[in-house]
Amino acid sequence: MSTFIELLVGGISVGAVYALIALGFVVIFKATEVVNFAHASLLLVGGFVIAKTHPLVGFWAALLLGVAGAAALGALIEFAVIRRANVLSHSVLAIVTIGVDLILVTELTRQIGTEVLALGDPWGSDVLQLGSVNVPATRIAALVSAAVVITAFLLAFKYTSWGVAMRATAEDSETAALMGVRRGRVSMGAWAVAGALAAVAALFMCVFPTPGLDRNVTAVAMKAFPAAILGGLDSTGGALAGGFIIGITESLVGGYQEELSFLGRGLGDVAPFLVMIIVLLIRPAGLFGTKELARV
Amino acid sequence: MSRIVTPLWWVLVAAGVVVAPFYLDGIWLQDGLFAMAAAIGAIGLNLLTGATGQLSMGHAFFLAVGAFGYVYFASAPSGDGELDGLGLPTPLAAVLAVLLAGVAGGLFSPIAGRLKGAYLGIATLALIFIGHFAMSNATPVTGGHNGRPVPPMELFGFAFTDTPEPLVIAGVPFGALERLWFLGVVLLVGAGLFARGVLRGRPGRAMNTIRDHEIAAGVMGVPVTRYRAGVFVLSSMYGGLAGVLIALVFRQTVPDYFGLILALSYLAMIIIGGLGSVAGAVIGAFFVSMLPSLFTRYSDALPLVAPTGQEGIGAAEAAQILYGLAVVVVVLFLPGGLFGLFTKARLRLARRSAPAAPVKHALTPTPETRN
Amino acid sequence: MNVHDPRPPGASGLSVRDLAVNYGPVTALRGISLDVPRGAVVTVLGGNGAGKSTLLRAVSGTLRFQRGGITSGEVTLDGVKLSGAATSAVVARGVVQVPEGRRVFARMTVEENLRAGALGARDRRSAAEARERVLELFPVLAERARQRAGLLSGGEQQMLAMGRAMMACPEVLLLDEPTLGLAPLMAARIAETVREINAQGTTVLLVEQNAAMALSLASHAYVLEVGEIALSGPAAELAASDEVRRRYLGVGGDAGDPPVRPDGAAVRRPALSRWSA
Amino acid sequence: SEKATGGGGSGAAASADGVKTGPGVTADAITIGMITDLTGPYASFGKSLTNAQQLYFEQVNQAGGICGRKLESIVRDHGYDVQKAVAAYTEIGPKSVALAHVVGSPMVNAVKQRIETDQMLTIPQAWATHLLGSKPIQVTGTTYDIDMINGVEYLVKEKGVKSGDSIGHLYFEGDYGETALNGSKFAADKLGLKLVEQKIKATDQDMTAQVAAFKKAGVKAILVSVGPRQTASLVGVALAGGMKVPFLGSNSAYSPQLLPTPAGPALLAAFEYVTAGAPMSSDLPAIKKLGEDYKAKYPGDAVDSGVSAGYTAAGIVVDALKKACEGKDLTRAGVVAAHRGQNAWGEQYGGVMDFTVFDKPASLRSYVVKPDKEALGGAVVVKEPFTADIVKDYQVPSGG
Amino acid sequence: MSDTYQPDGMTSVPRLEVRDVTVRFAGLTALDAVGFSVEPGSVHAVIGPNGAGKSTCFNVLSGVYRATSGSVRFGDAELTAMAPHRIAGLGLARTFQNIALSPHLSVRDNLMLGRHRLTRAGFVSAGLRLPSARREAARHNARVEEIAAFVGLTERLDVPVGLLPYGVQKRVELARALCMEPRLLMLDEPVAGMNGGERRDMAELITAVRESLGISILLVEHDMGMVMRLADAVTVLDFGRLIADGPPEKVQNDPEVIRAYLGATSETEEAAS
Ligand SMILES: Nc1ncnc2c1ncn2[C@@H]1O[C@H](COP(=O)(O)OP(=O)(O)OP(=O)(O)O)[C@@H](O)[C@H]1O
Ligand SMILES: Nc1ncnc2c1ncn2[C@@H]1O[C@H](COP(=O)(O)OP(=O)(O)OP(=O)(O)O)[C@@H](O)[C@H]1O
Ligand SMILES: [Mg+2]
Ligand SMILES: [Mg+2]
Repeated sequence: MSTFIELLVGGISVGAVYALIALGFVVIFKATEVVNFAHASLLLVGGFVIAKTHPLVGFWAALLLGVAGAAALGALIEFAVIRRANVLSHSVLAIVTIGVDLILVTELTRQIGTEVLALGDPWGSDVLQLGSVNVPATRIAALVSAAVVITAFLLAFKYTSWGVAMRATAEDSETAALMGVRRGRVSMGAWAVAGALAAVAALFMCVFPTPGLDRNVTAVAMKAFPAAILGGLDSTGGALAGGFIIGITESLVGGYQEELSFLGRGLGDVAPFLVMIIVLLIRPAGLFGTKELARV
Repeated sequence: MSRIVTPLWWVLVAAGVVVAPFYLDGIWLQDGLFAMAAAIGAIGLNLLTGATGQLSMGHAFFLAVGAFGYVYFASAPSGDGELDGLGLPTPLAAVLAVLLAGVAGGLFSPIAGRLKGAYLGIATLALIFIGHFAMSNATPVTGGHNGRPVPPMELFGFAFTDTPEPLVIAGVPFGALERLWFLGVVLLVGAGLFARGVLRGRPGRAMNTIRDHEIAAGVMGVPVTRYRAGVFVLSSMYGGLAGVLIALVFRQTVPDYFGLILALSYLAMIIIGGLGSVAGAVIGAFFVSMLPSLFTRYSDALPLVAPTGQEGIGAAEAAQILYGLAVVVVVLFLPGGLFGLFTKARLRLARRSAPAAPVKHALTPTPETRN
Repeated sequence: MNVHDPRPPGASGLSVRDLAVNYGPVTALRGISLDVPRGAVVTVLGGNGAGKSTLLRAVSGTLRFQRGGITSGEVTLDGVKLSGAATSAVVARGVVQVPEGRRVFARMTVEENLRAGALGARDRRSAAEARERVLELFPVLAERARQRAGLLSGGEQQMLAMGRAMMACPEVLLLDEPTLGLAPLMAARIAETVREINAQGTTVLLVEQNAAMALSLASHAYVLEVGEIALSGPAAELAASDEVRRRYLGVGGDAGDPPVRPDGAAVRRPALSRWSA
Repeated sequence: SEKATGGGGSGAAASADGVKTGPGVTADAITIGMITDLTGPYASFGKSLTNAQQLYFEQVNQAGGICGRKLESIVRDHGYDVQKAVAAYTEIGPKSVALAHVVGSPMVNAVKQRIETDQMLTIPQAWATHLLGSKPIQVTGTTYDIDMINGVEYLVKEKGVKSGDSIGHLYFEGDYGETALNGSKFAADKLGLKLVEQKIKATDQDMTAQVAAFKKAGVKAILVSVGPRQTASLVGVALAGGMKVPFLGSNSAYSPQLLPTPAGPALLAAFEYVTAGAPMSSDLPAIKKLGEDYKAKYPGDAVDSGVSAGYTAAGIVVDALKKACEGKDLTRAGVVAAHRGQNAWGEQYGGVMDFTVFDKPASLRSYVVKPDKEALGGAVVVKEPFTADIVKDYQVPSGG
Repeated sequence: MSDTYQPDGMTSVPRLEVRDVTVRFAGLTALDAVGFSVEPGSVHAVIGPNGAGKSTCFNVLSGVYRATSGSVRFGDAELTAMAPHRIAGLGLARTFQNIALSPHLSVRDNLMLGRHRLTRAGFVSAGLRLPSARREAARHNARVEEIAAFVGLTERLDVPVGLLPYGVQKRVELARALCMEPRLLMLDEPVAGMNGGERRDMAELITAVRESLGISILLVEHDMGMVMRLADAVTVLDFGRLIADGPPEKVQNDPEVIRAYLGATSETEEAAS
């Protein structure tokens, strides 16, 4: 039983990290209806800046720099690419972000080389004892950050005109412009925000219990895709739920690997995707996503 | 004027293709074969993503099904009982492998018929991971992580191998690559013509309308869900055929190869070449699959690219960056892809040579798939 | 009836001078000059593809979204140049357009659409007032406040588009076919609304296919044909013209009349037999 | 064309000095290929290998070359991509007499058939048993399973693990992990231990769930056959969670680059690994000299296990060539035959290898090594090479 | 137009019978027990204020929406449970209130799509270009050209639809529906966005269709002049309920219809004259 709880808690805490990444997808999807496959490179930049600057300026300042750097890169991608490709279908735009990702990840991994970079976080390998369960302090921090950030976004989308402007632009940028929305600012803002979120997510991805930032970090970002889809690509709360579901699934399937071995080895990696497929079969727009509307 | 030029052009291309194996080194033939296989796969993906507007990020899975399907059907079980196989005649095995890929696509049709856009894209991403899981667990079929050797194709007693008897034509030793070259050309031409027929015929129009206006398509009598699933199956079979050819060229299939990178490169191909057309897929496939080898081989002649083993941007990295860049540039500046550029240039040429001739309307073949 | 009767430049109001617009290689407008004095309702008539929407796009600065651009001439508001400014800057100066074809934000609710309209409003209080006025004018929007706009009927969407533009409390309202697809009663209501908005001081540039209605509202009218101004003059004068009546008013078109194409030529239609095969 | 003459084709010819030559050998040069990873996940390892081998060839050339010919190397990067590796083989294979290293067992597998057809002496930089059993392919030192058997016995003899205890094994899917698992399974069975397996993928980063599982099973020691990052996560999480057991890795589970990261202290505290090759800090004269030469030639580059591994492999190829030269047969088959004639090679590098059999590992002896911040290469010897008693009963599965 | 009009092949055009059709969306009844029938070969108009449920009715008839209850019979076939493509197969064709063409395809290809239900070529025969597929394509292409000529699109056949003006696109919509060789043609606001001249042209076209093909036409339109001129029968909806049904003259003077839809007088026209 205590193993189960430990796995559950572990899953929730990893889920928080996935949720942060998934939230980045969601923000961009809401603002531009583009699935951003370049999110991995935003993660990498955020982490890279933190890793390179913390010995010089200390962790918190480095974190700020990382957030700023990733936000700037996000804004740059929007400005240089997404904005200029406005006439194309969103599927094509998604493929463009793959191209962007390819460029950035190639260059960044070259920069990182084969090193494993430490991020200099204050939590180190501290572990909190919750009853019989051990939880790394970094994961508690991730959970708290995810909860705060996601609540903030839920509120922002609902109650500020920024949210309305963003969604209006996403749907029809020409008409949104007629409402006085500065299209560039809104979607650039969204990309910058997504970049900032990615930097925060990168932080939690690269601190204990993982050894540090290296070129393989981007692979983890893949798991945030089922998280985002499962919750519904346009749902902020869905990102959180999706993150948790993926985190817990992965943790349980990994932890009970022995017992599940009749299903084949390495199930932990496919389980998130299987869960996603099942959810999509029942709810094609994810758990909390809005159904695609159609009327003629 | 163009009535004479066009056939002439084709005759030249055909001649080039036939004499190529007599002059090109193995490595070029091999690159060419990889590109042909990629082109077949890309044509299939273009039917799905370009013409029907269904984003798929799992195309590599169907290549794997084709490749391993062929190996399984064609190989005899290994002596130590570790590897299974049916030992069927190789052409039959190839056909069955393609069908198997189609069946795999059909099994996915509850998803493929109902989802679209980003949701379908990411759902198909699951295929990559599920495929990897299956391949590394079904060891008797796939040989597990190491893959297994590919039995060479044998058509009417003619084997596509280096051995046994050295076949020498016009002083050139005809090994596996030289022989496969012609098989690849035949398969590619066949696959291309078939796809063109589909696109220009009744199914193509239905596919385009599903892409542009799903409801209208239904009301006009197109069974949308069934068509979507059908195109997915067809595109899977193209993937399967590409997989068979790749297996034959590799001579050893390895599960790792059929990963996400491969799937994404297929998307890059159809974007770079031009969405929705057969020629676009072929051009894109050659571009993406030849680029890295060109860079590697000519790295010393290229500025900014460091020769293997030296500091700086390596050939592989440069190729990665360039093809990422190509995707971006094409989308931003060449909405019809390289093929669009080509048609535009031809139009301009035609206009120049015959200024009086009425110019046909050229709408760039970029699909507007916002719905 | 004057073919050209430009008002003296520098007058207050919206003024278009020698405007030419291209979409890539296609020229959509050339040599257009027209004036909308402050407080007036001016209408632009014309067949399909004459360039009416293009004209409004040129004013509100949305041509670039359609890959078009102004090649010569300019648009000014109260003597200050508008053309070349970003759309948001044009909105900031109180010029708001109701685009052709409704263009509601289909995935957002009615309420959110109205809020989006208020993004261009200059202060919060006036937005609240505007909202009240809109809901009073189109009660159905209040009933459907939480419905997704994409699910509204065609006419309801048209009302929403109109209401949305009014949320910004515009000084100059550009209307592109506001009665398209509206029931007669509702079309009359829209006409009434335009009149009312105008009475409260809003300047209106109205593009309309329903020429009868448009001419009854406007003080001045222009007729566009293939990108150029073919006729212009006081609305009443144009309404009386036989040419306009025949081409745009749809009156006197009995079933027995030979059908007329937009270019005025009679059509000779081949017969269609039933398909047998 | 060059092609029509069969340029560099397969037929052997005798050159002016009476030495039979084939592809890769001309009157004045011998070309040796390397198919390596310079841009993929094993880039630093690939770089060290390449550097070390080029250093070796340079030294041979300075000493006059082989058979009056200079050694030339031709390097291709596959970035850990199978297709690129196959392309690389197609390109440089016809021009090379041997492959001084190929990184990655999937890559070797992909071209295995051709290596056999071509009789191309090839030194893979991977230690899976699947690579055994092929005449031209020479796996150096032990395979992962032998290391694990030696390691488990070491745990029992020196780390307090007793019969009846459980031990854990964390391993990668694929050749590497599965070869190691074969060894640990055998040893656990022989020594009365219960083995708890956890399989992961190379992309997994966070070992929390695996630690929980090991903890649940109450393991007394953990074997680690994964990548360095996963090792760091595993050891870090376990120690932080109060799990104080010894960790014993395969030689690919460790990299000195981990020491400056937050995982460093945990690794220093509880981790050791088993390897056939002497660490760079060893005081064997040959290794010491290599360290100095390497630092002189590549002052900026880190020294890791790739340096000695590459250097040793280069030595194997060069010695095979030398012996082949003595036999006046520098064809590929001649080189392979010459190579297979040696039964005690490499004393100076700390391990003796027998090349005459090729369905068994060339050596059964392993070092136990542990991380060390100060040492060259980041590791020092804990236990000199030894062979476990139970190894003699072990039937090595080979790839055939 | 009189009610006695008898098209030659009338037997093949069945009656459309809508009975008690109710459509509910979350919290909204778009159609409330609506029933009417369309006599073979007649032009039947459905009018009503915006949001009355006219398009919803079309959507039910064409299978885009599923009725919550009620039945729609076309001859012997019950339509309410059928998928859109099956309904199309019975010979019901429609145009859309908002244009729903493929902008990148040529007019010809858009029209050929209308032939989908009448043609057979599948992936295999189209891909292999079997003689049967080619013959089929040629035969139907000829018919497409005939219909294009009838609608006045001959010169535009090879132009991508997206480049055409709105009014022409509306005609392409009609032509595409005609290409389905329908037995019942449903037109949703065919003249919206057109000026007087263009409206007359379209009205004439609809008359010609009915005269030469003898098919039933169901028409939704806000242009009362046109409705009065073309329709044999008119059904009036308001808030999803049927408020009047009958010949145009009768409906036009129904006080309920005047209150809900027409307004006291058509004041705009008065003002203009
Ligand atoms: N985005 C565009 N790209 C190219 N040409 C365009 C574009 N939009 C309009 N046009 C062309 O410009 C001309 C004027 O179009 P516009 O939409 O302004 O006409 P309109 O008078 O508003 O017609 P309608 O009554 O149909 O709305 C037409 O010939 C049209 O084909
Ligand atoms: N899919 C849907 N979901 C929810 N409500 C819908 C849906 N489709 C239509 N409605 C609602 O049903 C009512 C009837 O709509 P419908 O489109 O049939 O009106 P209409 O009579 O065609 O009006 P118009 O003349 O304005 O086009 C409207 O209030 C609309 O908002
Ligand atoms: Mg217009
Ligand atoms: Mg309607």
